[in-house]
Amino acid sequence: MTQDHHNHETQHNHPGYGIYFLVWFALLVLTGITVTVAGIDFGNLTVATALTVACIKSYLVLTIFMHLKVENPVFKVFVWVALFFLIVSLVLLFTDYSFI
Amino acid sequence: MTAHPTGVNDVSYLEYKGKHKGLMSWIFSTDHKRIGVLYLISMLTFFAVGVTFGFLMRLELIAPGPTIMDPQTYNSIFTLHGVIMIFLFIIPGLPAVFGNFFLPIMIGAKDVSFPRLNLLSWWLFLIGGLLAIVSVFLPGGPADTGWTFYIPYSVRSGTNVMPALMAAFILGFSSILTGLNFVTTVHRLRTKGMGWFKLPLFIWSLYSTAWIQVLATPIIGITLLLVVFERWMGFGIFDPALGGDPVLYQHLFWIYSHPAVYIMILPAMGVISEIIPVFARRTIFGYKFIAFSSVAIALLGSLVWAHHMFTVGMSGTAMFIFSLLTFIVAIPSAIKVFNWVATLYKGSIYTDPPMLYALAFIFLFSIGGFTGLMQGALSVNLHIHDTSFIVAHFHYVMFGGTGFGIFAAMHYWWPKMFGRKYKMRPAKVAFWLLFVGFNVLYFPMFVMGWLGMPRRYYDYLPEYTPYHRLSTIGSWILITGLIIMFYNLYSALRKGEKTTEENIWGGETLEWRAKTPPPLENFEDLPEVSEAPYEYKENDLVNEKELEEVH
Amino acid sequence: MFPSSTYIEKVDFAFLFITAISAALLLLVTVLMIYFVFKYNHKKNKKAVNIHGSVPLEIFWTVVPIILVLGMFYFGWMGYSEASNPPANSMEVKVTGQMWKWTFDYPEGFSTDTLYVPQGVPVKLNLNSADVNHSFYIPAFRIKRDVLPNRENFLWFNAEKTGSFDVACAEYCGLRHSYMYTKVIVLTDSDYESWKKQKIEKSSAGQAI
Amino acid sequence: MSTAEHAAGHHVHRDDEGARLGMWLFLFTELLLFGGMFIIYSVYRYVHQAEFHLAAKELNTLFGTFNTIILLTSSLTMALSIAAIQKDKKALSVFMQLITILFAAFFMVNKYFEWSAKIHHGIYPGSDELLMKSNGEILFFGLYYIMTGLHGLHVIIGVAVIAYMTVGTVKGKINSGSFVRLEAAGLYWHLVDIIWIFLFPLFYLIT
Repeated sequence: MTQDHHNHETQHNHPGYGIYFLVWFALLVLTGITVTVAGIDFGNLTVATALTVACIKSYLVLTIFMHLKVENPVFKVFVWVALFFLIVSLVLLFTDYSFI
Repeated sequence: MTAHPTGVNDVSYLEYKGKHKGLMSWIFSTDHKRIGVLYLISMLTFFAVGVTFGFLMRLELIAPGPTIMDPQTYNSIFTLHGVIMIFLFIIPGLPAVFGNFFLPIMIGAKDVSFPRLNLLSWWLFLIGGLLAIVSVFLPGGPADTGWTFYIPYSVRSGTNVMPALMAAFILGFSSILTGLNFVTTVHRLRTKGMGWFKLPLFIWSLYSTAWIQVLATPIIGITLLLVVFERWMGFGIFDPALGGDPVLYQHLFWIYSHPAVYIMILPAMGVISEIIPVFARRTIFGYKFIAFSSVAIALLGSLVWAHHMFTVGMSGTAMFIFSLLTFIVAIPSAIKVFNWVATLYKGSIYTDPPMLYALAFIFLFSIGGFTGLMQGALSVNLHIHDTSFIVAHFHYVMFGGTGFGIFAAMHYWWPKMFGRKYKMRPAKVAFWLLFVGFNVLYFPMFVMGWLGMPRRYYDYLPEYTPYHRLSTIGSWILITGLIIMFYNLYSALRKGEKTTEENIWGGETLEWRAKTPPPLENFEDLPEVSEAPYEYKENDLVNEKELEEVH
Repeated sequence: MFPSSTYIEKVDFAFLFITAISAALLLLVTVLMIYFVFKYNHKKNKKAVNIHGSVPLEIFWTVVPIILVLGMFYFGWMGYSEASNPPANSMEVKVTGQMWKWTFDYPEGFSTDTLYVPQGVPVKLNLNSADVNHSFYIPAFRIKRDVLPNRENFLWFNAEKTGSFDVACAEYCGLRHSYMYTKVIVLTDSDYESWKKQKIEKSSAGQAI
Repeated sequence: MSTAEHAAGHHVHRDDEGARLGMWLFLFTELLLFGGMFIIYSVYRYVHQAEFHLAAKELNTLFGTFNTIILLTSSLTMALSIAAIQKDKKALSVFMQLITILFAAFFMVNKYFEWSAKIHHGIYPGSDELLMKSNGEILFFGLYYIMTGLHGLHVIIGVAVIAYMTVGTVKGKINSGSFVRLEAAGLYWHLVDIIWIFLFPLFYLIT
């Protein structure tokens, strides 16, 4: 298998500088959106919006800054396994708190 | 590839001379085999301490009323017994000792992916273990909270809870590092031809275990850390006096600690899956089902934690879901048991010590599993929760299961690891003493528990006396067996018959193709694999004659 | 051995049901194991046969246990749903656990350290802890519920026989955990009424002084 | 991790993908460490909604927003430093790493002022002022201090790691042929960023 291969060059090409700036800009815009939205009272939707935006931001960081997009697919599976564990724990825990 | 230092593969890992000499050549070695041996020594030392505490507890309970110690001592001793046995013996027992030693060899690698990290995790293990021991001698006395550290008692207790918590935190870290090392190693370092379905089943179980170690341990890490902050700086997180919810602590504790139960049992199941085909001289029955059931156990095992909390007053929905999932998690274990028994069918069976331990494992683990089902049933649980029934149940799983699994592994791999043979007769005598003593010690606890004997009791009502007495007598038999077993293994190291035979038991997995004891890089040339493990062919049975001599 | 009540019967039935199935399966596994070890011992059976598995067999021993455990789940759940639904006409007593004793506050305003209840009347205990976690456990009634600070728990039972039964603390609570015993004393209706009267008189007399 | 094997004197072989895989697994443990606290946060927030809203008003959204921008920008510079080293632009890479450290320092200074303002007002764990507040508010501030505190600790560790990498880059140990350690440091830094992406709305924006 991969035992002895000398990958002095990582197998994939990292994206150039431009895409990083683009993502950075998007992240700033999204931050602006959450802060603005937080000022408006959406009731329960406020939290939902804030979390959705946070998820989008994380997705951008994970895929571009952290190179998940170009990594071996097994990395993506790993991330999903970890997230799955966390989310399932949270959901199951809430069966004790919110469905009484 | 750079040239090897000369002689790397001429001498065994035991004799290899690296940069350091003497003790240093061990405690600073990054060789996975030496690290495995370091873990073995430290784990067995802690085990001896844990056994002593257990023995003293049984002695105290031989009669009602105070016998040999005061209640405070008793409470500290059961706490330490739990902390030591769980964090320092059962959790590292198989992955860190035999996993470290054999995982790279069995997948045909020279070492794990991160050898230095591996050494670091042993150091953390040692530091954590010493911290737990040191807390005994600090003013204030050892922690008396039980190994579960339930809030609010763990915030109120005036004893040395902090060192115990820190010890558990550090040990958790050590466990995480081992886990991530193993996952990476299995993904990256399998030898040529070693596809996923050619992996030995021990590797499958270690792989599943490693995932739980990586994902679940941090949750208890942070939970214990929060308790540290509460004690130290008066943070309000779980403390009910500051508005916290003590039940939330229990949830977080068990989100880790239930999967941890599978960290403890899965590798033992893997060992059993190795031993049974070897000593039945035939291929394993249902390879894929056993492999997938390991993964299924790791997955489902993460979803059932709240069955430790059926009496805390959870919502009906939570009770329903967690009880149901608890019953479902029994299925993969049942599948394994059935496949093991089926593997005996039409074999050519040798009853050497490893096999005896493996068979005892199946029996004792089954009892542990079945009594687990009883607790999964909600109404029954409300009666037997927190009684000695539970104590009996988890000792059947953790000691009868994992403990016997560790003993099986020791008898199976000992000659390979050290190039010395142990004596068969004392090994078998020790086995029978252990088996009988174990049942005499723990079975009465089922009965007592059903009759209403709560656990963690320093004293008890007179009607439970006969059961307690019987149990204490059992502990003596058990300890006699342990002494004989360890003496036998120890004297094998000193004066046992030397052997360089590669395939001592006639196994088909890769560790039996390496020299005995293995050289630093395990193999001269990395082996190639072309078929599944445990494929016994008729012409492989030629060393039948040699085997006859061994047995 | 223990006072009969329908709840206790349900718990015991669920326990016996699981025990019976478990015992049968354990026996099956153990007997097969021992039989194989002797029958196919290497001395008698020199040559092993490689059998890689059988999918129908795997399905069989996956599906059958699933059905069995679902049965176990059902009986356990039935008992529990009874234990979690106290009748509306229950007599309520407030129970406070603290290191290391129990206090029972009656609706009539007096309190005791031993629980007295009338026979055949559903009793609902409202549980609360003044310090650390405890657990209120009456082995004879097959019932237990944790007593926690900052959280309201309850437990109910309907004692059908008179007598005196042990109450233990089942959640570890420190030094004298194993001595945190008290009793629940079940009296006939008339005995209970006279006991209650006496208690009320005493407590009002106490207040008068 | 190639030097690890050199030091050990045997098994000389390099596996960059394996090293990254190991790093990711380590990140999961970090993720779940914070995940455990997010779980606690969500339960308490669910139980004490009104009090959490009240308590969050005490936090300064401006500080939070400012710090978010700082951290996002430092993530950008970190990513750029890796891209630079791949293109063999050593000076640019070192510069970007230094900028990242600088931003991290800004973040911590900002955090310092924010915390001292709170402590100055008597709001810190165990303070009389805090103990007079409602249960939900005590829990909120307990979580606030622990979560942002632990995050701050991660920032400090990150700075140390990046500084170490900068030295390595200057010395040439990290170069266009071998930069997996810088990548690993980058992954760590981005994770610290992601955690902040969630901390920020949960503590500062729920007023």
